[in-house]
Amino acid sequence: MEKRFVYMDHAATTYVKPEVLEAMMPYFTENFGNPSSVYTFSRKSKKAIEEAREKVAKALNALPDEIFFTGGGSEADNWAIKGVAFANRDKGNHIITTKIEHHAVLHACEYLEKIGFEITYLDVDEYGMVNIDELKKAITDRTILITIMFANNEIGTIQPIAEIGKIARERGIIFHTDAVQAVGNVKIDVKEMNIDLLSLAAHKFYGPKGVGALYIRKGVKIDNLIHGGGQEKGKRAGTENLPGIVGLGKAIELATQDIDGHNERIKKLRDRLLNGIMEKIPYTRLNGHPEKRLPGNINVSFKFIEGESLLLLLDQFGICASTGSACSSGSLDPSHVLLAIGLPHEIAHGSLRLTLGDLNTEEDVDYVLSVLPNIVQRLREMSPLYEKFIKGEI
Amino acid sequence: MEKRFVYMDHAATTYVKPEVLEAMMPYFTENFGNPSSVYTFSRKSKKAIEEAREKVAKALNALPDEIFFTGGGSEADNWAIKGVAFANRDKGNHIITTKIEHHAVLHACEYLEKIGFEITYLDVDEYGMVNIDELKKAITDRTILITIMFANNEIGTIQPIAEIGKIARERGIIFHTDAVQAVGNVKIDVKEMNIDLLSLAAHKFYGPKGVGALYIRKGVKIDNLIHGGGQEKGKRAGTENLPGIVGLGKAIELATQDIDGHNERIKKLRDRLLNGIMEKIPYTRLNGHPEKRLPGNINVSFKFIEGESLLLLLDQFGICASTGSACSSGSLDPSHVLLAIGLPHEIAHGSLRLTLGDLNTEEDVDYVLSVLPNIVQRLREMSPLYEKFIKGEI
Amino acid sequence: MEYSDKVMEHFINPRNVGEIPDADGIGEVGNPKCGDMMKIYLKIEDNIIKDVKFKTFGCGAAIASSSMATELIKGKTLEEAWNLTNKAVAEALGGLPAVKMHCSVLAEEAIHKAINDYRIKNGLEPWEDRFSNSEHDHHE
Amino acid sequence: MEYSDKVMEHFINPRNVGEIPDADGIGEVGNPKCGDMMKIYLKIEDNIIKDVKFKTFGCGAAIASSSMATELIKGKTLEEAWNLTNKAVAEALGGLPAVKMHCSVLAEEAIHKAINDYRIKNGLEPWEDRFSNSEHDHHE
Ligand SMILES: Cc1ncc(COP(=O)(O)O)c(C=O)c1O
Ligand SMILES: Cc1ncc(COP(=O)(O)O)c(C=O)c1O
Repeated sequence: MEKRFVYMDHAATTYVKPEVLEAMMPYFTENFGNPSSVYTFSRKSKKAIEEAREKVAKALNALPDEIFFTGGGSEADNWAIKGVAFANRDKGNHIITTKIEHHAVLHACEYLEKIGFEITYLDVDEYGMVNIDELKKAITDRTILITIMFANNEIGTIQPIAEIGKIARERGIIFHTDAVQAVGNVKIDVKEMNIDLLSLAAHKFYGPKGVGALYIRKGVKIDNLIHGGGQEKGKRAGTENLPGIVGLGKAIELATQDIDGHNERIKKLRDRLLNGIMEKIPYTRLNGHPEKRLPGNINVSFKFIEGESLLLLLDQFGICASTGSACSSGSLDPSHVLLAIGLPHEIAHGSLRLTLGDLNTEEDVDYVLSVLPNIVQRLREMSPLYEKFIKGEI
Repeated sequence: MEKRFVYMDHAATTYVKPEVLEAMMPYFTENFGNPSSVYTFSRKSKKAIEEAREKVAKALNALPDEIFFTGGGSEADNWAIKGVAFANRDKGNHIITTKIEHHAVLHACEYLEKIGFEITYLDVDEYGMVNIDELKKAITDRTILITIMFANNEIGTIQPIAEIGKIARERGIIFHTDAVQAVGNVKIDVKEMNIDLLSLAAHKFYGPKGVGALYIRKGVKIDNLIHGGGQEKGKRAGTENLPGIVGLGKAIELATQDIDGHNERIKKLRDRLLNGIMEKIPYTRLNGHPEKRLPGNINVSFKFIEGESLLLLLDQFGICASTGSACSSGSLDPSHVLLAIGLPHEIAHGSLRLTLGDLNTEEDVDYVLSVLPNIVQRLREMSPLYEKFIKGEI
Repeated sequence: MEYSDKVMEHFINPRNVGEIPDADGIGEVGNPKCGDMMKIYLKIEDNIIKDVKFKTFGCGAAIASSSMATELIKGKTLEEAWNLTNKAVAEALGGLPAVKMHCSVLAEEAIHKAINDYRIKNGLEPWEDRFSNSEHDHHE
Repeated sequence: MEYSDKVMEHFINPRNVGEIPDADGIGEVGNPKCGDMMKIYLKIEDNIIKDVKFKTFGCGAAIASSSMATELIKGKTLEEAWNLTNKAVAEALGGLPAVKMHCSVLAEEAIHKAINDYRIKNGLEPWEDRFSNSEHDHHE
């Protein structure tokens, strides 16, 4: 097969869809007015932002007044967690989260831990699922916040958010979910699911980078993370990222208008790829939940090889992918998510994440299937672990 | 004169220059790779960000390693102030600032005040200038941070930053300056001026909204504001706003390549407009420093009239401007800056800010001069205060 | 905070701007410190408002409220004028932003003051309204 | 963290991959838990490294370091091979990212182990190096 460019890292970031960019374009050089200004010229800016807010609200079944734009997913996560912690300290200092959260949640929690909050990091099972009984047991009368991600960015596992929301609501505890990976892939209804706060980021669903949103249910007590001007009803200061917000609005509209259809298409591709991998490459394990997972997510571990070298060889063939190996990031340990689902370090190092999205075609899948098995085989033949395995030494 | 569109609110926000937008364009749909990824495709993204970082560093005479991108000026201000406060609490809890800071600084300080920090809000003189002796006197051995803006957004007054920096450095106190209005208008050299932290925002110098930067001198102890992924050397989490950062880089390069030439042109226009206003409109006072002010800034108070109605009438003639009247913002008090320089409330309500920039021409100035005096006269004729004044009752 | 077309129309072409040198009743309310002040002049004949003028220092909403309120009481009896509420003024303007509702209150208050000024000058008891006992502390 | 062209070249076309079934010295270092493990096989004649092969489990830098290190010692005396430092390996590769320098250390260490394996098998004293007293705690 001829070499092609195959982008299978949609969970890292997506391109901006042409329709989205088109919607943004007038707001750079033409309608650039500061939405807070008095003159007519700036009304277009204000209107554009309010329309985007309505689109986000609609996508989540929230009220427009409950949507606050941020500079991205990490800001939304930090705001939700620190903002609730600081505003509700009089009620308690205990927060419940999981071991598989994104670092934006984990490190925000660890920061709070350093300054006197108590954090429970729930275990997950081998599929990355939270145990509802353990969650219930973890709740104390000092618990002020439960923050559990909607869908995991590495292994794609989708949590029982509605169940968690119900428990939190019954116990009067604020519930935040990091839905950065879920928006556009899972149907979200913040009212039905009893979600109090929800983070999202445009660049994960074909919107621009550097813009996100936090849904804050009316009545939730939360401090500001960024103080200053009166933008966003006084809750998030800073001149609005006008084109970014317009892009986010357009992108979420597109991403949520036909989730079922989108998922069906992506899942079909994903399953073709996954089945091919499992068939063609021995000593491979699928990470994450077999069914309750994001439609575009594949996370597999190839025994005896290391992920970074795998990525580099895939890159030689034009394939963009990701790994949970520490060697790809210069950190000391492999992905905390893979460790949390119980993978031994050496298996975690051999993980490959392929996340499919709107850029991908059947040809892409077949191309990867024509390339990947050889690459894995080549690395195995280079691997002293594989040698030992073949010789029956391990 | 024929009606025209005259944008004189460049201090609120600017349009994105076509060259800047052009530089950004490839990073939305083409080179959209996540800079943190391993594959070749994302190297363009990483390179683009590092180039932008070098441009910002060059503009400030900083090292690229000292530049951290943020989601805007307000985030940079909040990060600087809260980050330094939390990281240096063991050394003290006292912060010195001024009464005329932007709300991003003031409200961040007020937040810290609520949680146990002590803030000194320095007075300014009638021109908006900080008194160096008062600053010196305010310093205690618990002072951990001095945060004083480079140039004021309302009245344009430029502070003696190098002097303040010298004092702070001598006393071993961290010095932050909010240079959001200064970049592109004043020559900045963070080394020479002994600046430890400096905030800037792209949309004030013909770059995109929603992106800014914080310069952090090597060695300054500062906590993160946004925790999470390892981006920005672990100091500011979140997938980088790639096109935004590229735009910021291009914009700061353009804005600082010929500050003298730019200022000369803008000042000439500004002075033509200011002189015209002072000549044609009686009972007018200039707010801010007569010389040490931003080249494009005019801030005047017209006695006997209120600013919002003035803006609305200017808007009828296509002129975009701003006011410090509370009536334009729905807040209770007029601008804290105008009050701090000693204006009585009723005079502060009659203020008009015209900020000139690259969009403006001599024709614009002449047009404003043909329209503004009549508008002021019209509002005065409607004003019971003016009636009293004419009748000698006040 | 955006003004209705009606507000803008009255702001740009305010009716009844001016003074009545020999006014029968004058009402002045508001405080320039707070950014708005309104003065209303009435010419009254046979209990009917024959003419009305205003001067206003203030924002767009204050000027539009003055204009609309004076239009609404012109030719009316004093009782009818007295009963004009700020809500009616705001409604006639197609609504006012919440933060600007006080401007319509100012108009109601100014009319009441002007009517009572007339009544007192003519030896009549001033009528009592919700502002009677205290200078309305606008913005304080 | 970006690799030099030389690193990429050696990673993509690694020299000396494989086993030597009747090797005279074998050195294995690293730990799969930490993401890298390296095994070096030496064929030695008259104190000269006649052949060398490696197998590596690890990242691009680990594989490139193995390839470069084996190239650098092929045909050399044992003393020369012993004196190959990790820095020399990294330099020959046009540099390694700071977080990847340990990969070149691994290569130096594997060569030392293989040489000492040969010496011990031949009844010689093993040479002492900076790794002698402790299993090099890579990543721990
Ligand atoms: C002096 C000053 N500081 C901070 C800011 C805040 O910047 P941004 O609105 O981009 O967050 C502004 C502008 O709004 C400003 O003029
Ligand atoms: C689950 C999850 N949460 C949070 C984030 C952070 O979003 P951002 O990088 O846009 O700040 C990401 C993506 O990076 C994510 O996948």
